[in-house]
Amino acid sequence: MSWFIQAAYFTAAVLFIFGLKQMSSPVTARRGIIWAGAGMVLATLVTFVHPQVHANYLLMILAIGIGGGLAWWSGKRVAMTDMPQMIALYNGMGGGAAAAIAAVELVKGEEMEFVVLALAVLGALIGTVAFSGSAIAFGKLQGLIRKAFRYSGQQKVNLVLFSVTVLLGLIMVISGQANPVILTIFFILALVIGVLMTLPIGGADMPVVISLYNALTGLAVGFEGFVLQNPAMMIAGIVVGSAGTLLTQLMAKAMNRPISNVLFSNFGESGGEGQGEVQGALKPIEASDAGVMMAFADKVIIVPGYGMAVAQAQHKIWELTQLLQDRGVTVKFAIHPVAGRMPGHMNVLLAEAGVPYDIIYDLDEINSEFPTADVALVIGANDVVNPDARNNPDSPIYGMPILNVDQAKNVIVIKRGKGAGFSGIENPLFYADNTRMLYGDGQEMASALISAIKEL
Amino acid sequence: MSWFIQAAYFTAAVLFIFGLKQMSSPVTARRGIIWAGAGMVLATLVTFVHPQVHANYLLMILAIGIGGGLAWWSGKRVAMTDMPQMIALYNGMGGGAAAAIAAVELVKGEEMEFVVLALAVLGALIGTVAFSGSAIAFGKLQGLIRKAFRYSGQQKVNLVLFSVTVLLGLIMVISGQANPVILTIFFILALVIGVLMTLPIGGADMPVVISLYNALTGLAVGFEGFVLQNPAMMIAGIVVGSAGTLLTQLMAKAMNRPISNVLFSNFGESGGEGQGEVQGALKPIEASDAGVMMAFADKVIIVPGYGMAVAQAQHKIWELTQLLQDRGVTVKFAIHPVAGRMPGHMNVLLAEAGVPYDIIYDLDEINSEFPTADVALVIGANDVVNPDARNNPDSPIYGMPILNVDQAKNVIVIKRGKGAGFSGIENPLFYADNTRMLYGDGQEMASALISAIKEL
Amino acid sequence: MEGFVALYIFMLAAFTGYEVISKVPVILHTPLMSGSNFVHGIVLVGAMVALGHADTTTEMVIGFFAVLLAAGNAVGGYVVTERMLEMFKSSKGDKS
Amino acid sequence: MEGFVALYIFMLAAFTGYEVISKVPVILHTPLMSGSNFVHGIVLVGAMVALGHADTTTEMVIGFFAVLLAAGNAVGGYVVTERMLEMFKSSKGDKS
Amino acid sequence: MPLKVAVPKESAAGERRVAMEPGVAKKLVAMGLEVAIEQGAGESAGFQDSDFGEVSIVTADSLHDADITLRVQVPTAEEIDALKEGSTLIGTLTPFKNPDLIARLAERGVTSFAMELIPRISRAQAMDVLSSQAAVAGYKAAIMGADLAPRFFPMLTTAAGTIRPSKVVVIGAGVAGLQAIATAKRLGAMVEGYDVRSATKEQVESLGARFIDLSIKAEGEGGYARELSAEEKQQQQQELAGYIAKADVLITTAAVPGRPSPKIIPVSTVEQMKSGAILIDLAAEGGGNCELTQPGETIVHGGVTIHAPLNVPSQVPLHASEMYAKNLLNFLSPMIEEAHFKPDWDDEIVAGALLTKDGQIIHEQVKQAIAGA
Amino acid sequence: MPLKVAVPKESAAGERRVAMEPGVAKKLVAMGLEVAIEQGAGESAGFQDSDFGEVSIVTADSLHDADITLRVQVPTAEEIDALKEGSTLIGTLTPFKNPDLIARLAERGVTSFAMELIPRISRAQAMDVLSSQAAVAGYKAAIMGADLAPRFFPMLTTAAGTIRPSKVVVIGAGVAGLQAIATAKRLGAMVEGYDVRSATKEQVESLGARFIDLSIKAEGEGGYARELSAEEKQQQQQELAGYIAKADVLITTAAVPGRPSPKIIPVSTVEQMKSGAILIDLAAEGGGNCELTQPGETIVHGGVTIHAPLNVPSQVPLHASEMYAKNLLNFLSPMIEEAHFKPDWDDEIVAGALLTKDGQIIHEQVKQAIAGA
Ligand SMILES: NC(=O)c1ccc[n+]([C@@H]2O[C@H](COP(=O)([O-])OP(=O)(O)OC[C@H]3O[C@@H](n4cnc5c(N)ncnc54)[C@H](OP(=O)(O)O)[C@@H]3O)[C@@H](O)[C@H]2O)c1
Ligand SMILES: NC(=O)c1ccc[n+]([C@@H]2O[C@H](COP(=O)([O-])OP(=O)(O)OC[C@H]3O[C@@H](n4cnc5c(N)ncnc54)[C@H](OP(=O)(O)O)[C@@H]3O)[C@@H](O)[C@H]2O)c1
Ligand SMILES: NC(=O)c1ccc[n+]([C@@H]2O[C@H](COP(=O)([O-])OP(=O)(O)OC[C@H]3O[C@@H](n4cnc5c(N)ncnc54)[C@H](O)[C@@H]3O)[C@@H](O)[C@H]2O)c1
Ligand SMILES: NC(=O)c1ccc[n+]([C@@H]2O[C@H](COP(=O)([O-])OP(=O)(O)OC[C@H]3O[C@@H](n4cnc5c(N)ncnc54)[C@H](O)[C@@H]3O)[C@@H](O)[C@H]2O)c1
Repeated sequence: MSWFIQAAYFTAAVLFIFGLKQMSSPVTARRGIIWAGAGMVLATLVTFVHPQVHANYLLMILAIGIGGGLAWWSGKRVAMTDMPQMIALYNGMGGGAAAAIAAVELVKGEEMEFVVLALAVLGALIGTVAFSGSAIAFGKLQGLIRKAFRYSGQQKVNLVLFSVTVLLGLIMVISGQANPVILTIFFILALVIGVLMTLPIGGADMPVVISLYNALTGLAVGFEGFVLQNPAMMIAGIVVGSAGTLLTQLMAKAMNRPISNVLFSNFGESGGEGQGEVQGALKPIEASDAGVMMAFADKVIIVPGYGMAVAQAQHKIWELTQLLQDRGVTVKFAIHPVAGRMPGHMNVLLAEAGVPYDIIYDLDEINSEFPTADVALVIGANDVVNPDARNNPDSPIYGMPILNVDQAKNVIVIKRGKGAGFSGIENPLFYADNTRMLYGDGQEMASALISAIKEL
Repeated sequence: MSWFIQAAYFTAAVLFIFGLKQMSSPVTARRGIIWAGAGMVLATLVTFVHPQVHANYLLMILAIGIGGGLAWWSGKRVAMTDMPQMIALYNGMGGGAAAAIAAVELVKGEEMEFVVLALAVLGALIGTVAFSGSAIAFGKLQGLIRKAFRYSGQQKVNLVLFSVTVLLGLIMVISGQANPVILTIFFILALVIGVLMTLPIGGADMPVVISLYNALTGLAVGFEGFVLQNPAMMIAGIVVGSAGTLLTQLMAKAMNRPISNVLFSNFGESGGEGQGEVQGALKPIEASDAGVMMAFADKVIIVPGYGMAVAQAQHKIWELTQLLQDRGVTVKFAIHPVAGRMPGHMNVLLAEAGVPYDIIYDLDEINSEFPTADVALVIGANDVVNPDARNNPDSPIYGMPILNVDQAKNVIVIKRGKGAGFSGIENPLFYADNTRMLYGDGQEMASALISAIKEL
Repeated sequence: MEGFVALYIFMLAAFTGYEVISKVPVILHTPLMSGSNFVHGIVLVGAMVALGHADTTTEMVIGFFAVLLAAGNAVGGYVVTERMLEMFKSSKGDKS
Repeated sequence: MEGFVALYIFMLAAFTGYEVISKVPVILHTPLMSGSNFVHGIVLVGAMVALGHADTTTEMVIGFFAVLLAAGNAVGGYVVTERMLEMFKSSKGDKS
Repeated sequence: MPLKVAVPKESAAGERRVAMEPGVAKKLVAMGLEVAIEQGAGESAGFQDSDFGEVSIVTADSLHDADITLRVQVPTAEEIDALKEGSTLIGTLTPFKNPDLIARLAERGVTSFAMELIPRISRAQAMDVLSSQAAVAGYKAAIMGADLAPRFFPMLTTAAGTIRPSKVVVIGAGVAGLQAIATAKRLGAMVEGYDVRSATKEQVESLGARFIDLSIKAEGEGGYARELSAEEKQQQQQELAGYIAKADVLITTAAVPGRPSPKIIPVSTVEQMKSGAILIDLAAEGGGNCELTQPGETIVHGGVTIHAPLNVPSQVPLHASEMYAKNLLNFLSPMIEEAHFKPDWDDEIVAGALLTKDGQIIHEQVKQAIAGA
Repeated sequence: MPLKVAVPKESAAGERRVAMEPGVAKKLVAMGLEVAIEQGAGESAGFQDSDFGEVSIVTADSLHDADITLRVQVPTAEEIDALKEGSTLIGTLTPFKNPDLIARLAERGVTSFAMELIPRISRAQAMDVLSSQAAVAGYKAAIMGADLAPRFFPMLTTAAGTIRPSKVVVIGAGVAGLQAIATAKRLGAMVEGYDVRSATKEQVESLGARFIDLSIKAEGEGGYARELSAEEKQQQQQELAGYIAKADVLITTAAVPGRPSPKIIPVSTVEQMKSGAILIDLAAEGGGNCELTQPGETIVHGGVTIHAPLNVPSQVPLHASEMYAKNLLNFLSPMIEEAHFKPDWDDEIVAGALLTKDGQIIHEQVKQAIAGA
């Protein structure tokens, strides 16, 4: 390879690494994808003059045009909420490509070193599984495949299939060549494994699984990079493989489930919850997420209730407020007339924390402002933000004026669990589409929000 | 090289990286050095059976015994305060070793690839400079070399010398072989450069310079690793080179001087300050440092004064206190009878922040406790902790009872600058050996301490 | 490239990948997944090489699909990531 | 090892070194400097190789010094670092 | 002719409140009512006649033709006689204390509502005068305690020694008790609270005060306290005495709906208290929580001052009136439809507060009480 | 025979403090002195005779042979005559107000010290009765303000509407003023402070209150305020009036050492104030800061209550006595050497406070004042 091509690949690899690094902070994320994009363009262009590339230019351009064009078109028009399945789709395509590269090299039947052959076969297996698995993930999320496909002994069948496939791979590696029949069976089995692994999984676990396939595709790409002696592929693939693995773990952790749980025994068991979400379920949120949401908001309204008093979270909440104010966010406190357990309960606490009077508003003053608030942060309030008081004539609190928190663009509710308020009734606010539950003690969660924002 | 040796080197490299990673957090630092040590032992043992090693075993063991023995002995008995110069010494030895390796290889005169030769020469240059430079640094810090050696045109002479040396190196690289005479001159010049670069530098800048030489040695080692095709050396060397460079920058930043400043124009100009320290100067400290100090203390006494009131830092101080308490640190507040500007000034503020009464002590109750405190944190107090009131009969505040903060093991003083207290007089506490100044607004510094401790 | 060098590169790249991600807020999980999905779109380069030296029709067909899929990965990954990261555009983001 | 592979290793190792250090409290600056000083004591391995295949007396003398110095670097670096890190021994350190 | 709402000057001795405030007057006018206020009615509360804006300020005599009369306290017999037949009277009419006056209201054909009888359901919180006036009383009790005590409430480290914070104990953590706790806490005292209802533990702690956890629990119906049995009382007194002995200021607010105040502090406990200690008995209205309490008086017993003020809200007349008037407004406005008085008689709030109508005493318990009397 | 220290019951009208407290008594005994306290001397401050422990409790007559007499206020002529010749008297003797009594002390051959004349240097802070009693007065002023006001101090959002916080303005941010600011702030009021000394801006803000920044600055010697010129006064009054008009409670503490209190609040300003507003004039002792102030009285002018209490520290007698007694102890102890009274007459503190000795009036200014009178 010429010095020039090598240097270009090297640059691309560096750009990818820095791009990914920047993507891991909200402040620089946008710059990150642009850097990585530049690396990609550079690497692609340079490949046209790669010494091994000597034919099929037209086909190549055609394929890039079709594949890229369709992807562009679909990527541009997909709704924000459908992003996960698109990621699955594109990821599967990458896995497929890696597998196809392996196929070409294996079909070619050129002599390969033992290690290289092994990597080629391994990459083929992983890439194919990621391909078919991602396709199924796409299908399920997109609603094309609806039924959760489950039967007893599933795990065992998968294990047998997997063993056979690995065995076939071993045969090829040890024999030093890829018998076309074995190769075909090998690929078919790998496709089936991907399908069978993914079919039983429910909607809630999908993001984790997609992330896993993403890491696998990265690995496959890295392995094929070794096969093709292409360092840009090698490095980008491995970096993604490693980063993706960590990310999968983090995502599983954020869902409060050990990764093994997601991966094996409970695969798919929470499918029901996934469905529930659509009808309005309690949707938990991480403090770090909630923190970013508020940090990038223009206007935040904080609604404290009895729970803030119980948690003695007033000082933290004020610190949070100051942090947000420092970032230019407008923060207002909305005090309901009967929040807490005595008249003026919230006032006493906010005054103790040093919240100035001029950002404290009562119900009449603030209620019209909720629709313009990006985030309403409800901390330990319940009855006073219960829309049933407005909407449900059968409710025991019907007729009580409430803070119209539900009209804010996003609602974050801090409470410890499913505890009811003073009146002991359910609160539909918590099930609303725009509501996320931040479970935990008020003071601890306020601290967590503070840390999250400080980290930005 | 056998599979076995390769694997051992690989393991050593991994251990080094993880060791360094652990060393960058106070919690795991001790484990880190042990991991790295294990890597070192492994790599060293395995080298005895390295295929290229086929002679001089006795010499080798002798050299290791002498070098290692002396280093062990000196490392064990050196006083804590003399650590920096020991690091310089050992670092210089590493640089010398790298240069010596290059010398052996160059003297051998075996055919080398262009790149390899270039790396060998570069490593030789860098290693030699680090060697002689570190030796001078050691000499100066140890007090062996006392005079700051400076003359006009210093920079120019260094530049000329450097150019000549590089030229000689180029000649060798381009000619593809190392003429013994040129090689000798090359090494001598490199030694001289190290000496001349380091001589004019004053004590205060030394740590930064040592860190720089440390990074350089790392680089040299890495380069020689390429020459010897030894991946453990390669990776360890480059990792240290890169980490050392960052560290040098961080250290320069912590001293509030741009690195270029330390390296060129002002090299040595702050020598005077270095001397001043000995007689008792204002010694600044970083919040992160102060935070760690308190986090690992058993007992911290906080002494608030008027400055805490001005900064309205009481809430942050209470948060800091809680953080420390969570870590098992005993925290007490010491309130001087006339702290602030009205009777009970501090009480009002601490009560506002919610500090419970039972950790608030007055002068009579707490004064005997200072000698047992690991850290006394003075925030915005001045007159009430002025030892002159006790020691200096000429002082206008002589006879006023004071808090004996100076008897604590470490004192951290938060104030904005050199502002005097109510009485307008100097405070010798700030110049005491065990005092460190944390300059900045009380509230901001308290926040910074909080962040520092949270990061642990 | 000899096996051990490959191993070193693998180790270092894996470490790099891990470190780069290690402190990422939950809100970035999905964009980051998408972004890394885009990065392995570099498989396009490999696919182009595979197609570029494909000789038989089988090879060419497989190679064609490889490039098609890889291009989809790269382009789709970029577009989707870019769109997701739109939301961090706010000028306020640059403050801290 | 070909040049570009070396460059890749260089780049990745440098990146790794940088990332590993990037968030270190000031109090650890000196111990960390000392610790990395110890790590480049690995030059001992190179010095041993150099001495181990030294043939002429000159080579042997230089090689001998190389090993001597390198051993000093490694051992001294370890001892000093270890002593400095003593102060983080407190059992409380393990809490957070 | 629009509905005429009258607000007379309160005639009860020592009553400084008034059943109107400028903001509420404005809202009533906006609802199409005619509002007439007696000259100088607001003066003792800190309102000047001119503060009321567009409202007509009239002499007492010109109020007799009003359709709705708003008062703080129950009117005297003469005042009742001056009310227009068929008109409406709203106030804290304390029917169980003044059965004869209620009977007279019925006779006069006046429709009357007692604000304090409004059921304490969520929807009625905005009309709950018990809560609003108890909040005032609780705040004031803490201020009185600070004023009467010979000591500082907060801790103070000064050149002349360190002043230890006062210890304030609050018994009965209802609306008033919690407010007293919060206020004493603000002033820097070390506050402990006690109540028989176990839900109050969390509430007391939510104000940053300590809860005194005795073995006595006495939850009654609907979250209110029930009366204690004799043994329970005995035990409570004993356990409490230890805490009370350490108090510098003791504020008692314990009450059981519809019963005389429980006597929680026997003479023996008072005698264990420090000299210079202060006892503020907010329960004086119901007889007081201390055996020595003489409602309306301040006595000193062995160095302990026992202050048992009556009608405490009237001592913070401006804000107490403001809250009371808002309660009235919230009660009245649903009954006004296009400037006409059209109550929904079936509504549980209206029904709960209604005393007399069409010449009859409607309220069941009141009727029984009057029959019994 | 040990030195005998006597503490009589205060005879001045309304004085509830006492010049001793148990802790100080214990320390004096530990120093080898004999301490005798008049029966019931501490009662009005909240101390029982029994609280004083080992100290002898005696009748007034048994105090006449004391070597050192400690008092809060200056004794009456008869009390002076009863003092032993050559004995020592320490108290706040207000020599400029009672020149004749001082002359009498000199005649009787009593060595006397006026605590309030101790120079206000750093070392003497622990003996500074002006500071300690001003701290008490400032605290109490805020409590009195809260007690007299017809409103809540803090903000309160309740079902019966939102109560806006009271606005408290404090004029004169010396020791008392700052303490009043802190206390009102604690109670939740919105507090503004004003003083002519510019250093007070930071001090007021350090308590979380707002500083009223007028164009008048008047730093005098040693950081104390100087008297203002006529124009300055005029301007100050005008600029302040706007702020005062918005105040619910106004606390004035302005004083200039050795001069009558500055009249900062003219009648016109009072007339601009809200009805129901309260003015607490802590400067009453020196004539008051308000033109309408009648020292010792409470008057109402156009809805504004002007309360001008005298001897405010005596209203928090227990802690005020405690601090005063500690001030005395800190002053006395350096003068006691092995249970003998051996003052260092050259010490600036001793010299500064000394009024009479060996039959002479020593204090220069006092001598002049008496000569002038
Ligand atoms: N203000 C008054 O004068 C007064 C007087 C009496 C009654 N009330 C009544 O009290 C109610 C007040 O409403 P509100 O919204 O303030 O409170 P709420 O309806 O009682 O709800 C409080 C919520 O806070 C949560 N919580 C409790 N402790 C917490 C902690 N440590 N950290 C985080 N969350 C915690 C609880 O959920 P989890 O258990 O799941 O955490 C609960 O759902 C109204 O119904 C009102 O009528 C008011
Ligand atoms: N308590 C009383 O009753 C009373 C009354 C009158 C006078 N005094 C006198 O006041 C003094 C009190 O002593 P003290 O030790 O409390 O205070 P101090 O001696 O006045 O010292 C305050 C220190 O705080 C620093 N500071 C000011 N603002 C700050 C901020 N925003 N952040 C951080 N630091 C800040 C200042 O240094 P920088 O400017 O460098 O930051 C200053 O050195 C005594 O001399 C006492 O005699 C007391
Ligand atoms: N549902 C609503 O909207 C609403 C409205 C107002 C009040 N409330 C509830 O009602 C509770 C009581 O209200 P209140 O303040 O009018 O009560 P209250 O004035 O009747 O009684 C005061 C307190 O005294 C306590 N007490 C009674 N006997 C006692 C004894 N022997 N020892 C100690 N304490 C004793 C009671 O538990 C009560 O907390 C409030 O705390 C609140 O939770 C509810
Ligand atoms: N050095 C020490 O140790 C020490 C001890 C005690 C007090 N001091 C200082 O002395 C200051 C004053 O002490 P004080 O409280 O006894 O003062 P004070 O009682 O004499 O006066 C009270 C306040 O009134 C202010 N004032 C005077 N004329 C005014 C006017 N026309 N308008 C507005 N304000 C006016 C004064 O500036 C002063 O702050 C204290 O604040 C303190 O800083 C110092």
